[in-house]
Amino acid sequence: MNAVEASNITKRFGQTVALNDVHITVADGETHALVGRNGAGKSTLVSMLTGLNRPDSGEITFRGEPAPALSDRQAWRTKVACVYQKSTIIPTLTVAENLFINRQNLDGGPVISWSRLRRTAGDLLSEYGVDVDPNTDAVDLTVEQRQLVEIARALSFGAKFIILDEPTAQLDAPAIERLFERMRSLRAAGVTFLFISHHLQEIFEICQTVTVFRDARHIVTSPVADLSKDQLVEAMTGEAVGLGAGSNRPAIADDSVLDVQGLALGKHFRGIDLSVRKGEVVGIAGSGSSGKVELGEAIVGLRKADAGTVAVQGRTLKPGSVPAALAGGVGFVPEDRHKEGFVPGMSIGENSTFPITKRLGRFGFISGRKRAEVAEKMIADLDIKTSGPDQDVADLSGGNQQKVVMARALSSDPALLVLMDPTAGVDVKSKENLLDAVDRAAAGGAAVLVISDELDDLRPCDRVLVMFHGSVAGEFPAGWTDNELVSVIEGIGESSGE
Amino acid sequence: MSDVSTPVAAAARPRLQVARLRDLALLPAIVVLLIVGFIASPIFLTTGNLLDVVQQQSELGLVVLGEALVLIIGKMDLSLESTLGFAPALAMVLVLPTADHGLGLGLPEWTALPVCLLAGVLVGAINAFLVLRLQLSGFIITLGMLITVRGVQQGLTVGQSLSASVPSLAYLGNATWFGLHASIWIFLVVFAVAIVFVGYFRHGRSLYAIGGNEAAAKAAGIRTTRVAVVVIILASVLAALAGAMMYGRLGSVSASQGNGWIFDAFAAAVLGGVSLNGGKGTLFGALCGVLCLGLVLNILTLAHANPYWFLAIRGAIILGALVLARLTTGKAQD
Amino acid sequence: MSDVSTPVAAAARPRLQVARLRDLALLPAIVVLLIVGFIASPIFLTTGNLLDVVQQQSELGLVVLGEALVLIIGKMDLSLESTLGFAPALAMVLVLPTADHGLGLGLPEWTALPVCLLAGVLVGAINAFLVLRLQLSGFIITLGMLITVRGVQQGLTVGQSLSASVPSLAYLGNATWFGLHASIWIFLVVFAVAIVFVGYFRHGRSLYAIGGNEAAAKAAGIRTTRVAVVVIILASVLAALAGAMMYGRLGSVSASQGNGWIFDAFAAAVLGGVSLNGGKGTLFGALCGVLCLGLVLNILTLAHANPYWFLAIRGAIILGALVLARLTTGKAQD
Amino acid sequence: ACNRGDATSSGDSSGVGPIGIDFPRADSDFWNSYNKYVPTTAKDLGINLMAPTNSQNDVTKLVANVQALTAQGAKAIVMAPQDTGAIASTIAQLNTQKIPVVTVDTRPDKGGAYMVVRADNKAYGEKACKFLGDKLQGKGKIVEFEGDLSSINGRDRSQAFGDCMKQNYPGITVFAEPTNWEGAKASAALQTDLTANPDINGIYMQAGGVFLAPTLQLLKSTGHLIPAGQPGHISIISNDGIPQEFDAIRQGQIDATVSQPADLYAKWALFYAKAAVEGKTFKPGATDHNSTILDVGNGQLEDQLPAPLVTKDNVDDKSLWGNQVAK
Ligand SMILES: Nc1ncnc2c1ncn2[C@@H]1O[C@H](COP(=O)(O)OP(=O)(O)OP(=O)(O)O)[C@@H](O)[C@H]1O
Ligand SMILES: Nc1ncnc2c1ncn2[C@@H]1O[C@H](COP(=O)(O)OP(=O)(O)OP(=O)(O)O)[C@@H](O)[C@H]1O
Ligand SMILES: [Mg+2]
Ligand SMILES: [Mg+2]
Repeated sequence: MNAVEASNITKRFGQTVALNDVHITVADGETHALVGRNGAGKSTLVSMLTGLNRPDSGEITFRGEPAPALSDRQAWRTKVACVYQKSTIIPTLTVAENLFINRQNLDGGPVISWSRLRRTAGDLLSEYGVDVDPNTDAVDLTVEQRQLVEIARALSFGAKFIILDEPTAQLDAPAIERLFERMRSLRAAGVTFLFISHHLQEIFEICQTVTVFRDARHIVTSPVADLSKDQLVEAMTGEAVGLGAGSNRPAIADDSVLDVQGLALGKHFRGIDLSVRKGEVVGIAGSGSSGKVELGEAIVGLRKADAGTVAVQGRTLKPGSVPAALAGGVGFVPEDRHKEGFVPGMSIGENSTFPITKRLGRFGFISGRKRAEVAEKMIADLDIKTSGPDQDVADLSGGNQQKVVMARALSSDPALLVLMDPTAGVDVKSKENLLDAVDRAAAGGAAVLVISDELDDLRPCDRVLVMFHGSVAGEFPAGWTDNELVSVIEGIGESSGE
Repeated sequence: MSDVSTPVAAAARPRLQVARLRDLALLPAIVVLLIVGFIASPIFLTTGNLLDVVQQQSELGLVVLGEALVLIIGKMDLSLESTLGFAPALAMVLVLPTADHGLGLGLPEWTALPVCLLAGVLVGAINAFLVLRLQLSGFIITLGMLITVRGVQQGLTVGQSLSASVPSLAYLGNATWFGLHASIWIFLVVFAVAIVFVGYFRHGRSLYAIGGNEAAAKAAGIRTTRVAVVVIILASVLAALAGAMMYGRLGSVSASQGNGWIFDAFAAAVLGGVSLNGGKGTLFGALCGVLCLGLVLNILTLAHANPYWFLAIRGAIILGALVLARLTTGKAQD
Repeated sequence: MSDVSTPVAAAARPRLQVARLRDLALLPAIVVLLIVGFIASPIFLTTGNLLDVVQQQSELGLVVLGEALVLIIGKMDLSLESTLGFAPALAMVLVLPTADHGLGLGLPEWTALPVCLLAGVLVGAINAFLVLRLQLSGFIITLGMLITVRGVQQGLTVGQSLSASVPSLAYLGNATWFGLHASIWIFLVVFAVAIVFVGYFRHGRSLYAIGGNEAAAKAAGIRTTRVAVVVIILASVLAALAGAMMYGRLGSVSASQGNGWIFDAFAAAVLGGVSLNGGKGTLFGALCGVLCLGLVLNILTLAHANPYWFLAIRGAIILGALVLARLTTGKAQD
Repeated sequence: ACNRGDATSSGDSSGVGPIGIDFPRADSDFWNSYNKYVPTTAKDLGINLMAPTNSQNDVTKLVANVQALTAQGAKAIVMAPQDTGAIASTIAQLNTQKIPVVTVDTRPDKGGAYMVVRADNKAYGEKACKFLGDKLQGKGKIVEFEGDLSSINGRDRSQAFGDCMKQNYPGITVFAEPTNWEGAKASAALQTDLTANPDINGIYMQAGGVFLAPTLQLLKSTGHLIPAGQPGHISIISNDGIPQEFDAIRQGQIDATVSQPADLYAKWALFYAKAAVEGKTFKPGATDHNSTILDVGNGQLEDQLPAPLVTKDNVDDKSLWGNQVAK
């Protein structure tokens, strides 16, 4: 019996064909991976499989029965639960209520008992190791917490078929491991998963079957064991694999670009000293609560540090001022692209050139032609999948949106590039593109700070600092092994640097 | 973006209280008003006067309740102020003879109240159709409806006040139940029911979900369109009911009944913490907002504020209450 | 690039045009209005009449421009309608002798226009402080300011219309430049400058970024607070300028000047495609909205519509224009 | 606000009363004049007048104000309800409390007032119609600025003017323009009408305080402001009787106005309120002040004050209230 079978699915959005006659079959009890590059149509398929959208043509059956009517949400929920790529948390409600949205009356009675709801929510959260107070307003959650709440909610339905659309993109390693344990035990209990991720090692870790989409078409479905990683990447990109070609940057110069001294911010971090030289790529790793993102935000002016200084190219930056940082030669990719990365409703061209509008014309005038030139170059450099610089960023797939954010950071040819989780939600090929861009920037003389717990992001770094509970707990020169890094990230390992 | 290290579950009690503070943001302002009122006039703190205030606010209260519900689902309805006059006026022209400025259709007198409420359903349904089905901007559509509905009333009544007696329509506005005006009972009971409904019932909570994130609410299985239709119609019906009560209290329906009320309705709701962006604020807050506005007016009247500076003082007090609420709760508003 | 399914860059041109369609959404409605107007009266399509319409809309136009800018950055300002009366009234009481209902301070006559504009700066600065610094809800704060500012005008003028002559203040409203009313020139030139500014200039574009996603705008290095302060003050100054022009055109400033205008201002802006949620809509659209409202009124006047049904017809036409714009562009609104 | 326990502020606290008064609005010239006459007149009459309230043209505020005034011990109430229907139950209630009511300017639809003090608004419309009709010799085109269609006074004037025109001067075309008492709306309508009909030769404005300045300004800028007596002059009649209208009459810019007696409104309203407290009664018939008390039905008495037509001939008459206020 198949948990779900979709055949001949086609879906268009205006001129874009998001799915072109694709099919997928997920067998009962398996964990099935769906992979493909950004914009391949994965999330679109998910919206069909969960009844949010109707395919233009095609047929979906669950365990042999035709899919319910689109309006019958209750029926859909009994068939499939889902963690969507786009947040479905309601920011104005508490975490507890979000967990039990539209089923707050836990006992089935007409009246909601809030104390019971809170208790049950607390239990559920601790069961999944989510350290969040159920009474918090969801708007106050961090990206990671929000993701964990979504996962806990989806798993709590007791559905036999669960779809996870890039659940791990914003989780740190221990959280991912907890999620996988959870998934394994649920699978043992007979639950079927459709799992979407751009982290291919995760596919090999927990999935039995994999389906690859490329350019809105179905390419292959195969047992994971029968595919090598290279074959998988080839199926996704349509090209023979040439990935991982090591970088050959020129030697690092001596003059330091970034100098951070005694930087401290509340309970997030304290006493941070750091310097990055011209052409050097430095990674900062750490778990979600290590303070690494806050450090990055303090450096680029998104937060105002309580103490300490940040200097770029010898000039001290005004604390808490992004314009000062940009003027001082900083370019950056913020952690949450939806919140701080781009302005929906505006074009790719405009979004990617905000920091350099001064250069696009005189007296504040912006030459549309120059802007289009710059944007087209960036679209080509970063391989952004779009119809052109005038397309609205809001219409791009998640990974392509991330590339626009990167383009914005690179636009000003910054002396210092600060990247926070730069490859979240980006497909393998695009990840290579982004990391190549980082490489090129470093080769061109920029100092780069990569803040991430994605080991792939950190691999090209000349050295990696690990933060733990607000301080630097270790430093590793290039050539570290995954194990030693991860153990320090989790606060159990020896630091080699100190 | 905030702290990663959120306090753990043990801190639940105090946290809850902070979250609730916003609903109570107006209480300090109300206390200040009560003190000022007491200083301004010995009459102020008498039961009689305070009941007068509640009665005077009862019709606005129902409109505010309707508006607050619509705001919570993330829409808005400006046309409520016109419905307040249109609904009872339509009911009256249908039952009244031409001599009393009616249309002389000879509908039986008892139909007046049902027709009045149906008029509310009608206006609400048109709003819902245009806003939800055609997906037009709620602001501009209901502004257009505000003008149109008032215009239709003016056209139907040829600009006349309708002051003939229609007892069935007037009943709710001038009856006395258990020693209190019926309008006071209706106002408070309807509010209490609504507070409990949106606080403790699944369907009530779905209003917040829709206003907070409509796509997410839909994904959670809430029939967002259906709920929105019901809320928009309900708000119109509440305004129609308020219109009938107003007719009962004042004895006539003028062609400008409700003129300018939408400002007060929004002011009361937003003062009480309901957000124009949807998903936020409580009906208890809205209730406080209504009472607050009523007290301000009552105090200014009792204190015989200079008529020429009356408006300025009133505006300044509203601004002051907002700043006070902001400073006491420390929460930003929207 | 390996994509297959996406349209290639050659398709950029048509895409652009589709995106712009929304700005032109009102053009079909305007065409229909022109045809209807031509049928209603042979005078309608004469230059004289159309220039009349433009002149009559010039003051509203400036207020709409201000409101549209404020809406684009995602805020709103209701108090513009009061500033329209307050600013010129303040200027007049400061320069007029007590016999003309002034304060008799004896300020020189030429200071009237600068004082009027400064009054705009003042109101805007208070709004900006309360909304941006204290982070209070823009809607309710500016509603409070609407009441307060009008109240202060009423208090200062003791409710009187000021009809004394202050030539410097009246100049812009009744002068003629190159054979056309100065107000027409001011209206069109200010709009043209603004359209070019927000369309093609760095600081202008930043308004859309702020309204679209303030956090992202900040992260892109835009000084969001500073820009917002400037826009909010500018809107008030435009309203003050419109007030001075209105004084020049009407020869007096009444205590209720601008009363109810904010509805028209919002209607024009939103009709023209400006979103209440910020970040969306063009000033050209807003301009079309202003002209549309003016044409409706003009046609109804020329056709001598039944005064009692005037309002209803006007409302119905606005609703019709909205539905037409929706159907012709196929775009949902907000 | 520290006048605790002292609701009276003007007049003579040992005088008759206390008498409560509500002002209908504070943003029109006519009512402003009335508002200013009230306290001085009260002093003259020896009335203990409570501080006035203001209902801003909103009947619900008026009702609330009346409740507050009675709670503070008013023995009689003077009001000017602009919505004459919606005040019925309030007046009925005051009657059960034995608090007499004097209404000014408007007559409650259901009666019940101790006395109504007003000038006949229908007469305004008729006077204006007759004056313009005769002036234009029954031919031409007239623009009429109608007040708010939902206000009784505006409607009375519109109806009387319209009916009279239809009956007596069928050769005159009337363009009735709804203005909502807004000068800007009137100006725009007049501009449009003048463009469409350059031969317009008469204007009737229902409130000089609102429409005078915008009309003159527009006529000036379109070259239509031609003094009376010269060819091309547009005959204009106004209602209100404010000083600015008198100036305009003197300069020949407008032809006439009907003087709505703000001073007499204040004087006789307070007079009757005082009489009511003292328990006096009145009968229909002529009065000693050049007016008539009528029984307008159901025993409702109404003192109809004279509303003289003011033209160039009598514009300097000292007894007109418009000549008594400092401009
Ligand atoms: N609502 C929409 N309107 C217009 N185009 C859309 C819409 N949703 C998706 N698309 C387009 O459909 C295509 C498929 O998008 P989809 O989100 O399914 O990609 P994806 O495979 O999930 O990519 P990612 O890995 O980046 O999440 C993209 O080109 C996207 O731009
Ligand atoms: N987690 C929450 N999210 C949203 N609203 C809440 C939450 N907790 C409480 N409330 C609000 O607080 C009000 C009262 O909550 P309270 O916790 O006192 O419920 P209760 O009826 O006392 O429950 P119980 O009797 O089971 O303890 C309700 O109106 C509800 O809307
Ligand atoms: Mg996706
Ligand atoms: Mg409890």
